[in-house]
Amino acid sequence: MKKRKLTYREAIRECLFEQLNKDKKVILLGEDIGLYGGAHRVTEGLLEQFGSKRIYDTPISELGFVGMAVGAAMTGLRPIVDIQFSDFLTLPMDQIVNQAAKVHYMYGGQLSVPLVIRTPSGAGTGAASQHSQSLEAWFAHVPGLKVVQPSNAYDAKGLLHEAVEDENPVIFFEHKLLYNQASHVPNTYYKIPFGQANVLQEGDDVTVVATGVMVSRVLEAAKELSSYISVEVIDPRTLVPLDMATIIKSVEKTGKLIVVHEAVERYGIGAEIVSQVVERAFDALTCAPLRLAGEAVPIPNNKELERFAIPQVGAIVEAIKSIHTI
Amino acid sequence: MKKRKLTYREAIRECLFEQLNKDKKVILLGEDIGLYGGAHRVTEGLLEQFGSKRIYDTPISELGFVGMAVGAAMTGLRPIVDIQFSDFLTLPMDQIVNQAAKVHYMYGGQLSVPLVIRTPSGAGTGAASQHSQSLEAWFAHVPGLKVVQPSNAYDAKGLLHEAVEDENPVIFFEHKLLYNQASHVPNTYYKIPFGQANVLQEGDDVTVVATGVMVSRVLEAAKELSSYISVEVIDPRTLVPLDMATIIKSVEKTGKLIVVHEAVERYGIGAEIVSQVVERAFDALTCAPLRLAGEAVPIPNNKELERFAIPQVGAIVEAIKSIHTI
Amino acid sequence: MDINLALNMYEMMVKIRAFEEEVMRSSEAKLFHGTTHLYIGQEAVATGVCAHLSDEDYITSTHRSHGHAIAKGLDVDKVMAEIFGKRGGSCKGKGGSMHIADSKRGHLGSNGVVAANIPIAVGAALTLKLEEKSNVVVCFFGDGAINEGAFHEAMNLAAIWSLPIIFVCENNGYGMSTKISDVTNLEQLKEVAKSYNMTSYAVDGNDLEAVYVLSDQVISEVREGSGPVFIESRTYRYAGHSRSDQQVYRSKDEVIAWKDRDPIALFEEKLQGLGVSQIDLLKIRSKVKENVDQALVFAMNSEEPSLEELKTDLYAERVD
Amino acid sequence: MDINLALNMYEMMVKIRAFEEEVMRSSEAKLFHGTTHLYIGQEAVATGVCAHLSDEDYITSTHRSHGHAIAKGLDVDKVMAEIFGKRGGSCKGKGGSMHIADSKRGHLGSNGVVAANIPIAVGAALTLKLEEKSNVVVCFFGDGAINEGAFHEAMNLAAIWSLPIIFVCENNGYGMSTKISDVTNLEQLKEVAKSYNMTSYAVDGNDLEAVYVLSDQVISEVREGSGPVFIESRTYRYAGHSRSDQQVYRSKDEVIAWKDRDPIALFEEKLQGLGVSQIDLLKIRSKVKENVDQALVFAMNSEEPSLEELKTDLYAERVD
Ligand SMILES: Cc1ncc(C[n+]2csc(CCOP(=O)(O)OP(=O)(O)O)c2C)c(N)n1
Ligand SMILES: Cc1ncc(C[n+]2csc(CCOP(=O)(O)OP(=O)(O)O)c2C)c(N)n1
Ligand SMILES: [Mg+2]
Ligand SMILES: [Mg+2]
Repeated sequence: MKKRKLTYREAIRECLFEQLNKDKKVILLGEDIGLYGGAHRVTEGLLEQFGSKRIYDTPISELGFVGMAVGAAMTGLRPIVDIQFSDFLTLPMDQIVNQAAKVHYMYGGQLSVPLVIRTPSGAGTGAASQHSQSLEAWFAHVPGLKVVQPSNAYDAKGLLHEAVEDENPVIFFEHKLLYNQASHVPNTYYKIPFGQANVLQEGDDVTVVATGVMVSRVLEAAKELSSYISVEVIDPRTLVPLDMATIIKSVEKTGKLIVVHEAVERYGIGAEIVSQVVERAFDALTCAPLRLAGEAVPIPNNKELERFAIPQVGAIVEAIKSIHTI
Repeated sequence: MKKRKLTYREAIRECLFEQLNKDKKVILLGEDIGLYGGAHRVTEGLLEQFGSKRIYDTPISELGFVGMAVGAAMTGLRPIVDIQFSDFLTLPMDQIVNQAAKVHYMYGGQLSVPLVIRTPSGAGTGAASQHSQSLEAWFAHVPGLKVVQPSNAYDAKGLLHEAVEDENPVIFFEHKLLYNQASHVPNTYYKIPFGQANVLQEGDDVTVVATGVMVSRVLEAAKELSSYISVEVIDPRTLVPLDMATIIKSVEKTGKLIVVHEAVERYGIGAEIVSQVVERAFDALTCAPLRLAGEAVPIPNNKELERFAIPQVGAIVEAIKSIHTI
Repeated sequence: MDINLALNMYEMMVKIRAFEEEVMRSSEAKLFHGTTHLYIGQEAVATGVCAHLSDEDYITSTHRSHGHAIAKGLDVDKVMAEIFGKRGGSCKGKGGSMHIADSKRGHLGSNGVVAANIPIAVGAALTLKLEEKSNVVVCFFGDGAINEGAFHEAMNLAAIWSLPIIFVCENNGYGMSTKISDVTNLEQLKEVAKSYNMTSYAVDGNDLEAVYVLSDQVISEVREGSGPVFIESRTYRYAGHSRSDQQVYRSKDEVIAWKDRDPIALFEEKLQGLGVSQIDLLKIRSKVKENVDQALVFAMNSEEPSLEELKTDLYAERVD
Repeated sequence: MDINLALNMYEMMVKIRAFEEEVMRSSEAKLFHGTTHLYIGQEAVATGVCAHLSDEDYITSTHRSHGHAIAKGLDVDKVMAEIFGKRGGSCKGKGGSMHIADSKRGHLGSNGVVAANIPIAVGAALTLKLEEKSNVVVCFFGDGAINEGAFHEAMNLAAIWSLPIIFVCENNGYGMSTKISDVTNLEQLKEVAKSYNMTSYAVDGNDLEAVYVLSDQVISEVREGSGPVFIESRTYRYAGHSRSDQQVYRSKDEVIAWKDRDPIALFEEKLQGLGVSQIDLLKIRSKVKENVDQALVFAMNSEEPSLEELKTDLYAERVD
């Protein structure tokens, strides 16, 4: 039996289709998501299928329509918002952080905000500093939000179903470089629970935790080294909630940890993972954990500089080798 | 000779006065900073002294006037912006992160943004979830910004002078609970360089790194324990640049590290400090470092819950005791 | 105007006034933690507008929240207890003065971020429209909010999608210390609605009857699908902006002139014209005074939340 | 209109057109990394406005940046090299197509965030006003930007402080795929200025002379202290929004109808009326073609930045 493959883009679209079909409360809001099919072609065809009462092409008013989505969610709808580039989350930040994240708590549990914000992050397209950032650490720092970062098509569909059915605001970080990556995706409805890391490859020598587009790069690096280093590769899938148990179990086995992410290393999510491992499995560590992540610079347009700003397979190989020989 | 004391508020005001006096390019922009003297009375008297060409009472348009300040800075002025509560940094986030932080880099070094954003963070006033956050980790994660967090009046004046004379965007986090705290402040002009941590108390047993209002709480805790635990207390003063050398030197002596901050622990600044110490001084550590920081909840209004959300002296004492006995 | 309705609205105004005066006293006596923004002087606006709303209609409100909450039907006990940060408060003491909500009364929350409640209100109106309800949303905000981008984006969204919402701008002349005329070139704030081709009105916000009559017409039209409407309601706050305000930015004379047009006093005159006696008014005032006294007692006696409650209500569970 | 001036402006328009056509070819041939937003069809706007500006006047620009940059006097070599991400680019290859600036030419930068350049432009105008200069700022943005809060906040700030700035809204009918008429209720975009009591005009953005004449008047007035002015310039982009656009949202007929009113062709007719020969025009076009060919060669030959440059230009040093 041949397994059906879908691209990451198609997997997300299929999930949106299934949700729109299943629950009348689900609506989509965003710029150019109708006829145009979204800046990254994810929502193609949905307007035609579900009509303009479910799919809203918005003005360029991120603060306004995210705020609307918060209000709609508080009153019973389940909006899914599309922000064309995650860099533009800077604009609706107040509605995400001071409103969506806090409504349930600050009003004493009376109201809730079942809202998903889908947005692509990451570099690699030459769009430079204002269209290439990875800002997930900000949202992971904010109580009341959940933060999801699918690294492949299968996860994207299952995690997005979970996100849409969650009663809380979820920031769902897609990655531009993944949209065309295909993998097996069941054509049935399924959910992947939040807070369950994915052990993509088991190994005994080094634990590598990676997120987003870095997951496939780490797998590639691990493959390259497979003849003499046995790498365990873990994708947390969700940053909030974060499945530390799986990571710690792995480090207790390997004694060595590397965290790889695309976002800037300084004050990035790797620091939290390293800190928790150190706090909870200090004695298991046989050497200092390592972080490999984005350089502390805006993403430049030049292709080589852009590549150089972000961990590539070669650097990951080197990092694994270096920690393995300690 | 008696040393002159000023409150943190007065020290900041004195610095603003000195800068306005010294450099015609310096202007102040913010809501109610003129006649009203600012929401926290920091700018009292400055409009009367410098007039409305230097001190601008703005409309409630944080994105607009921060953006203006960016443009003014790019063309030769040195604006100092007042944001009434740091929670409202959510609104001008785009101008801070996508513009101010990136202008110098993305335009290849031609233009610069000598801009200071002064804003009070922190809880303790019963103003609840939308007026009590500590969001410094976000800005510390963004290349191109500098991030300052003065913990006393002396530092506030010296660091603010440095900030205003810096050629780059600086986010200057004041703390509401410190405004009335007085300490010695010279009445002459002086600067404190960025990236120089302050060792407030030397000690041999435990290194405690603390920021903002936590510095005085840690000192109090250290005093309480002074008969049998010798605590070294370090205030980094600036998160970007971050003086890791001083922290690492201390940990090499004590072997034990606690980081205390008010902001939410999860994905907070403590994680970066712990990670860097682990990466650079793993062998010096005699036990796992500890973080003591804000709970992952919005700040509630109720006074006891609010206190409970944030490290207090008692909890700091316990943390030091517990790491000391490992 | 129906006399019972008039008396009910009178009661509402004096209830808000008495409540706020009690909050002011309690604040000065430091009986609770945190700042407050009092609605004294503006009572006719919330009263005249909310008189037309049911529990199935929504409002969103601002930092100056107590009047809106009470006018929308919230129990004064629960509002006072919330200001006191007590478990018996409408938000279990987590919200405090600036964050009052009551989902059972259609109150979607007051908000500490100027203008942030405006897009939220528009979103609620989208829900109503999608569900083909004849309910409406009323969004209260101050003159200062019209300079926030959130206001403009939300106005436009409501307008282009013709949503059932009434924007009520309470123009009390100032945002904190800042004269609205210093921060806008508009002659009348209601003109801002033109950019959205939205119907707009200005009304004397100290004249309860005028507010009531205009809201009656506007809210019925919006219920019938007219699309959004903007109302500028001109009024004044008597107290300082918040607890710490020294009021250097306005003259005593200005305050006195407005107090001469006190919304409650003006309406008392009207009621007397309708034959209501001083005694009847006094009865209402003492009843209300009792309510507020009770609210204070309720708030003071209400339990403190337990420390475990710090971590509850962070994430919602789905219930289908 | 002076004939030399007219010929200069003609040259500018055809230069922008030829440049953009070269960028389109290079993009299709994948000669550079990243997307682009072409200005073809809108050339008369930047040309007619910038004709009145000196290097001491400022502009800020958008994602659709090349035309503004060239009209403001940037060297085509440097603009092309920047699009190619090369060290010889105006921003050393760090900015790319959406981030072009030249401090020596008063170009404060094009911007990838819709409307973000508007408050920045207003800030530059504050500097000019404080320094009592007679220079002005021109802020270019699209129709889509008027729905961003940043636009409204910035308009208001410029208006209340009467700053020397001209807001040039290039209404090309669409923000990406979104018809402006679907996302605003304004009949004419210029009416949005009324909310700020700001003078505003609409002009045929395909008629270079009309743009030139209106800008002449407006910019002189602003130099003399009139305060800000808003110009809606109606025009059309021929190419897709960006490289990946399939243009499903508009009809071929619509595109053809606009091409019938091509700004360059219209101006050629005017020039011929003024006695300029086909040969003269051809000469200009070939000169320009050469410039652009050279720019391409320059860009292709320009060095790649060294990897060390990844970390330079992050923080500025103070120089007094
Ligand atoms: C975004 C934001 N900026 C600033 C503040 C601080 N602040 C609180 S109320 C207020 C003035 C609001 O004025 P207005 O909207 O007229 O309401 P009023 O207080 O007059 O009722 C300000 C500046 C805030 N809460 N939110
Ligand atoms: C804040 C923001 N939201 C969305 C985008 C994506 N985007 C880029 S250009 C564009 C359309 C802009 O339309 P308009 O302002 O009319 O300019 P035009 O492209 O027509 O020149 C959009 C939505 C962006 N760059 N910035
Ligand atoms: Mg007001
Ligand atoms: Mg357009």
